[in-house]
Amino acid sequence: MTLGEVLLVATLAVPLVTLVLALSSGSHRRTTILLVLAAIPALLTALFAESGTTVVLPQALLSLVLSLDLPGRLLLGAAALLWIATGAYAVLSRRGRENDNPFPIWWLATMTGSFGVFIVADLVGFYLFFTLVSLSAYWLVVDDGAPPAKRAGAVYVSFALLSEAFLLLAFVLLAVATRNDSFLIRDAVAAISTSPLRDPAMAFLVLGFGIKIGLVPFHVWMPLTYASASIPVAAVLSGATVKAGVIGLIRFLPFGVPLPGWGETLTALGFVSAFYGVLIGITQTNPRTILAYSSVSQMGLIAAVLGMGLATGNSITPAAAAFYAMFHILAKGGLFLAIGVAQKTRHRTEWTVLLPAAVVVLGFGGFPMTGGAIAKYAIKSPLGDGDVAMLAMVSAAASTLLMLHFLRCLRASRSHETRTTSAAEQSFIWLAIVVAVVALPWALYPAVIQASAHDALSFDALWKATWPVLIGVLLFGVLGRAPRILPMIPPGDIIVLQSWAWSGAKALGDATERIDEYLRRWSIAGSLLLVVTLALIGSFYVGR
Amino acid sequence: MTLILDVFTIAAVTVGVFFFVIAALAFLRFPDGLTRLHALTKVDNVGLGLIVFGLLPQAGSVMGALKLICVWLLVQFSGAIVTQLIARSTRREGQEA
Amino acid sequence: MAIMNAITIFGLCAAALVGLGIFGLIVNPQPLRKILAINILGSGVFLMFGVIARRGAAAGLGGDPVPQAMVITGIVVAFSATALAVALLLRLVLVSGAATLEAEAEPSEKDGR
Amino acid sequence: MAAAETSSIAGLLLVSVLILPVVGILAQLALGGRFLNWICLAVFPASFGVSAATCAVVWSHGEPLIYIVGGWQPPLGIALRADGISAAMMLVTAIIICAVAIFARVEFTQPSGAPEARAPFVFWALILALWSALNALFLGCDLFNLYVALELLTFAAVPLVCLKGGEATVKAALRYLLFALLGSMLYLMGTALLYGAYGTLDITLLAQRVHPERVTWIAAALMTVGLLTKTALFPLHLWLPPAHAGAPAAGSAVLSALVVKGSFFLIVRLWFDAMPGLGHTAGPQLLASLGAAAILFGSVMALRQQRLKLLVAYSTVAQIGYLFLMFPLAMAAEQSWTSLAWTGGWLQLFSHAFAKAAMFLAAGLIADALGHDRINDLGGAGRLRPLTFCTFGLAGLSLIGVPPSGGFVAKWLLLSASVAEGQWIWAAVIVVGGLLAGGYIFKVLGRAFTAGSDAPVIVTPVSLSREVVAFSLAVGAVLLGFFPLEPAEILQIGRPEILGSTVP
Amino acid sequence: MASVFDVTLVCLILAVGAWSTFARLTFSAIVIFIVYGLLLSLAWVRLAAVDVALTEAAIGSGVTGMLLLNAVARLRSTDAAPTPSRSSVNIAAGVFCTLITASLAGLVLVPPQVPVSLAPSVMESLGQSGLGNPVAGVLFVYRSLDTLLEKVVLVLALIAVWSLAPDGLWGGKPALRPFPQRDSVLIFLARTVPPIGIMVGIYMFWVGADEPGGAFQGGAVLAAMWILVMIAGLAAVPPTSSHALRLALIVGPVVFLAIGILGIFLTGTFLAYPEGYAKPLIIAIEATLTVSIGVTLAMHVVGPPEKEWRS
Repeated sequence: MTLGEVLLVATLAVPLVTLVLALSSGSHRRTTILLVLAAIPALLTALFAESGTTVVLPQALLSLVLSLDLPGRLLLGAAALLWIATGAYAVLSRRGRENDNPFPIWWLATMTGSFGVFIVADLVGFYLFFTLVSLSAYWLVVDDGAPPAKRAGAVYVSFALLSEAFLLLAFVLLAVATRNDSFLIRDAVAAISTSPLRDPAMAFLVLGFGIKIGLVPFHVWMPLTYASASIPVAAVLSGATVKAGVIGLIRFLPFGVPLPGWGETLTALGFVSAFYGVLIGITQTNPRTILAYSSVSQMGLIAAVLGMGLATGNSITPAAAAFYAMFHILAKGGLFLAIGVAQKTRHRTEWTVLLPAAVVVLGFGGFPMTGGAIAKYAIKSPLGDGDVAMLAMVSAAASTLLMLHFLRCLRASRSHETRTTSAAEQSFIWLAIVVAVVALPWALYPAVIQASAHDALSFDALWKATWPVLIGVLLFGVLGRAPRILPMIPPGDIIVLQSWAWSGAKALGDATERIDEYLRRWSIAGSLLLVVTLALIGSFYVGR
Repeated sequence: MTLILDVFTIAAVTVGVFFFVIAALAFLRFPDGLTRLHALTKVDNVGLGLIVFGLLPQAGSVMGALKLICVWLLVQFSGAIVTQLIARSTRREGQEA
Repeated sequence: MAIMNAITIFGLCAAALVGLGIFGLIVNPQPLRKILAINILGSGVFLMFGVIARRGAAAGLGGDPVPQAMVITGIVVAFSATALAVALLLRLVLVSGAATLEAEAEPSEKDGR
Repeated sequence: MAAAETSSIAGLLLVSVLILPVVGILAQLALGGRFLNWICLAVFPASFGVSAATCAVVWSHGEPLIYIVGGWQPPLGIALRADGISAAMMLVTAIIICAVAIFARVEFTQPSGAPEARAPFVFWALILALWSALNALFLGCDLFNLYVALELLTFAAVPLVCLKGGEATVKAALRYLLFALLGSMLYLMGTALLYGAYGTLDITLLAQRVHPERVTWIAAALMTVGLLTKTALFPLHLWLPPAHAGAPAAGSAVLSALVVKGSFFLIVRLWFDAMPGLGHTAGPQLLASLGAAAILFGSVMALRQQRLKLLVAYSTVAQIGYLFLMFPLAMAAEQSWTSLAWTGGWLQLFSHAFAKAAMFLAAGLIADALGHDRINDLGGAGRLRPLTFCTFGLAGLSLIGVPPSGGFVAKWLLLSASVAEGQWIWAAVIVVGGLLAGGYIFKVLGRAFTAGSDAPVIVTPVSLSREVVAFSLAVGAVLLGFFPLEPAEILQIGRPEILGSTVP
Repeated sequence: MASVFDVTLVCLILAVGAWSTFARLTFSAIVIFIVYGLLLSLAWVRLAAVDVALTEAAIGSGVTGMLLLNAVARLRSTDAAPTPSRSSVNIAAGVFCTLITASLAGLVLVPPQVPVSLAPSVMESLGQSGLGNPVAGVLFVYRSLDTLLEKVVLVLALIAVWSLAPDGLWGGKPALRPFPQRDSVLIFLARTVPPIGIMVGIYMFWVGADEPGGAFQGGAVLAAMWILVMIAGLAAVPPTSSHALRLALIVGPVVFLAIGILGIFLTGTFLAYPEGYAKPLIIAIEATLTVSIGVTLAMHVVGPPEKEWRS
């Protein structure tokens, strides 16, 4: 067993062991330092295990196949960093607070799922970890049991179950395409691209992962969930667990052979989400909801990148998308922590929070010299340079506008009670994340895209990066003058529309109950019995 | 010889059946419970007696004939007692109603 | 053409009794009448066994003994079913005061345990 | 026949599996209440051992075990036959009944010194009778012998429903009995017609003699509907919810997990063994559409229930629907037992048995602990009895079909079969069923693990040992999840002999 | 051509059956049901199944009739329920029932081409078992497992009936109310008929080996006599916890099972009788079965315990 394989297994084993330890020792009430340490092996795997190491677990463990490839490694590393940071933040903020809900258990379960999704290589394993990360996150969302959290949890779990239903169908189609002989994702994806079942499989894949990353019609759960969950949970949900959908798309879309049909639809969905997220985001005032809509927009951008890659059959799309997603993990998670830290800093020292936040925010717009710039430059090649690239530029401008709006709301929403107990350590975590957001992309760019970083510093690349930001700032200025013109839209926007769907469901339920009461009357049931007998006799005559 | 026995059997059985028909008619015609009961038991016993008597020669063996007679006796016996009981209970119900 | 001999007549009678039994069981609201209907249905089914036995008459026997043995077992089982149903009904009347099968109220709260 | 044609020592296992529980009942009547605990301690392990031994013999030989009772060959005498699926069913039955027995040991013990108490005496007699009837159903090879076993099963299940004697439970028991009797009479009529047409009631002989004609259709329809009333498939489910919700916890666990499956097992015997010709008709499609309706209707009703036990009972109505999806999918394949759907259907049956038994035991514990089982008032009860709600959750995972649980593997196999054969409608129904199941499971767990309006209070303390038993059953359902995702070898033992030669 | 008697008998049976189903009062329905049972035994005689005719008369209409009469007496208070209403559901049910009857009648009218029967194989190997009556042969030799299971069903049904008693009264006396007045006529009947009845019952069991008859029919007659004696008040109703009663209940199945297991040691197969000893063994089984069936049927009629009894 080489070092890589040991690390791979440890990535999952350590969190699970910690989980069992927490369960048995009864100390699962208090959040201990173990939460943070459990994520260390994942970080080490991302750093030291070389790509391509695969481990096949024995039959007793569902014969799972773990393997590490470049996109998986990037996302695993970033997710591990974020889990460590948010873990530390959670430990600090909950120190001493005797909490009833077994928070650490669900935290560790979600962490296992989140790491597992990145490194697993077989169908059943992927579905197992995907379910683990989706369903155990529900308990993190409803952790403090407040009514809005319960409602958000209910919406979250129904969408999670819906996405899993689609994925189950998709994976079965993939398995059937490979005639059930091998369950590896690689072989399944290769087989599906040529088999007649391709279109339904692609449809279910896009639907399933689309719900997970919040593409437009299915995005409603994101604002509700991120607004009502606690800060560390929201950070880790928006950062790491959403990426399960991204890695899913990266792994399951056949990038080898160009698929213009599906590619365009995915791109269209992506850009619709990108712009929709911004349009609704700027009408919000709660900084967390704004960040949620920024996630919808950014995920839409990544979907668009993947769509274009699929359409043109460009093989480096997975790496580019993973690189951008890595940036997004750290940036989005960091900003959520920023909200938490901002609420604790005193008025005088607010600049210690807002300045780094500004750096990260400009990164979203792709301002030169920020992490975001190099990330946007990386995804430039799959996007090509036609009108799609122009759309990407406009979306960069839009997200700059949204993030500046976020900054203003963050500054406005700071509560004035000055609890400074653990503020110092938490702000240290926040600053560490900011450093990572800026430095990491630049450091990893050569290794990921196999091209030197300095041509990203050429004059026209810099200019191409700055003019969208300038437009964004300009728009923000205009908007600042006339805030009244924007309508007030409740968070989760079309969830309000779905309330009539909910009443429809209730009516259906009442009707079912009346039918059941009718069917369970004795004379009706007896007659039905005879009807079934005659129907059976008739059915035997049919199709003989 | 068998002819005479057959004629005898047919005659006895028809008379027996005739008695049953009368009993049935009486049962429908009479007004209240007690008189119906009275008619039924008396006529049925005679009718049954005649039928059994008529069938005696047809019975295969002497044992068969004896069994027939036992059947008749048992019906007589239990019929009478049951009639007593029903009569008593209808009279008692008559008093209570 | 189907021969209308004695056995077939009893077969038709069995079929009719089965229909009558099921109708009585479905339609009659009183549980005791339902138990009665089940007995009539049972006798119809056993009569069908008898007809099949009679048609299988061979080797000097009036009828195939195997279905006849099944009918005897069936009658005893049907009796124990009737006995259990009657006991349940009497218990129901003792407990609820009314002999009806319609579940007006769902199991009430006190049966929540 | 190639099968081990023996009335050998191994064959005696089959007989002892039938006879041991009956000996238990007779001993109970003879010795009375004082020796009740001793009788149970003797009979339950012995029966478990014999069932496990039979299963081991059949699985290791790879051949069905046949025993000719009384020495007379089938057309005249009765044979007992243990093939792959009956061995598996016997093992599952033994495990669940012994687990429920351990669970019920606390509630139904005969207090030493006191005069013979009603509930313990009757409970143990009924459980033993249930066990013997189920084993007779799994081993029986003669349709009339199976009728008597069915009646034994019904007469043991009905009093179990009204063991607690409340008004609603007695009414539920009477409805259950009358409807089941109607079913039995129809089944018996079907047997009569088959005997009239083919001169035998032995399943293996019937398979060779049956050919598609009017008498076969009518007999098959009557027998199938008779068994459907006992399996409570969708339109005929009037008796199941109040009966299974009203029974004591241990009783409803056995009723939902095993009794309902006994009559389903007979339908499979009838369609796959005695009359494989039915596969070429539209019959399987009709059965599967009733199953689909059961899944959708049962799940929606379960979602709307206010009381936990009724929710679990309606969930049974829904989960039974999945079993019937096996018919069109397996019968479409040339050799029905090699198809994915055959293994998927049986795995669904086994995992549902474990999961539902665990769920009903958990529901019983919750009702005992909190004094009520209203779902809306479960707020925060998860903290008080974490292991019980964890059992409920684990069993729920198997019902939803989330890995690693038996339910998931079963759904995966059924989905693969329906996709491979292009019958997409069943795939859609399976997935929607899983969604709705997720709905009502999370409805309960959501309320249990989040703080409710008023903090719930423990009315009567519940011993940890009972919780551990329920938890072990739920773990059993999860362990089934480690089943490989391809047709299982052991479930195919003994199939070709019956169908190998003649598949009309 | 079917004989006139058969046609009239069938019409009579159908008429009485319909009358019993649609009678207004439940009490009259049950009395008519007993008449229906007797007519049915006539039909069985016409179908050349004398054993079954005896069983139908003894158990089908006799003991079941007693059971239903006892029940209707108890339910007298709730008897005034209306007759089935003419709602659309009932009409639909009627149509479906006629369809089912039509399909069954269709099958009856077309008898199978080659008459199929196991009678020859039964008769051919009946000689080994020394029994004369083929039905008894099938019941106790060829399909003995059925009979054993059916006995267990009977005993279990009794346990189920007893389980319906309230907790406190378990093991108490069943509440068969003896005939109220100290009436001489019934006591006279209860003194004179039982000896004859018991003799007839034992005769029926004894002759069952070679002629139509057998354990079930004999047991039913014995049960009837015991109930007659109990109703007349001459004998006390035994408490359900009495040891003697329980032993009598299970002596039949226990002996049957014991002989079955004996078969394993002597001939290697369960429920197989060693050469030459078949008849005595079967007679032993039938003797104990008659007692058990008699006691069980009586206990079924008498019902669950309803009175306190501290032995």
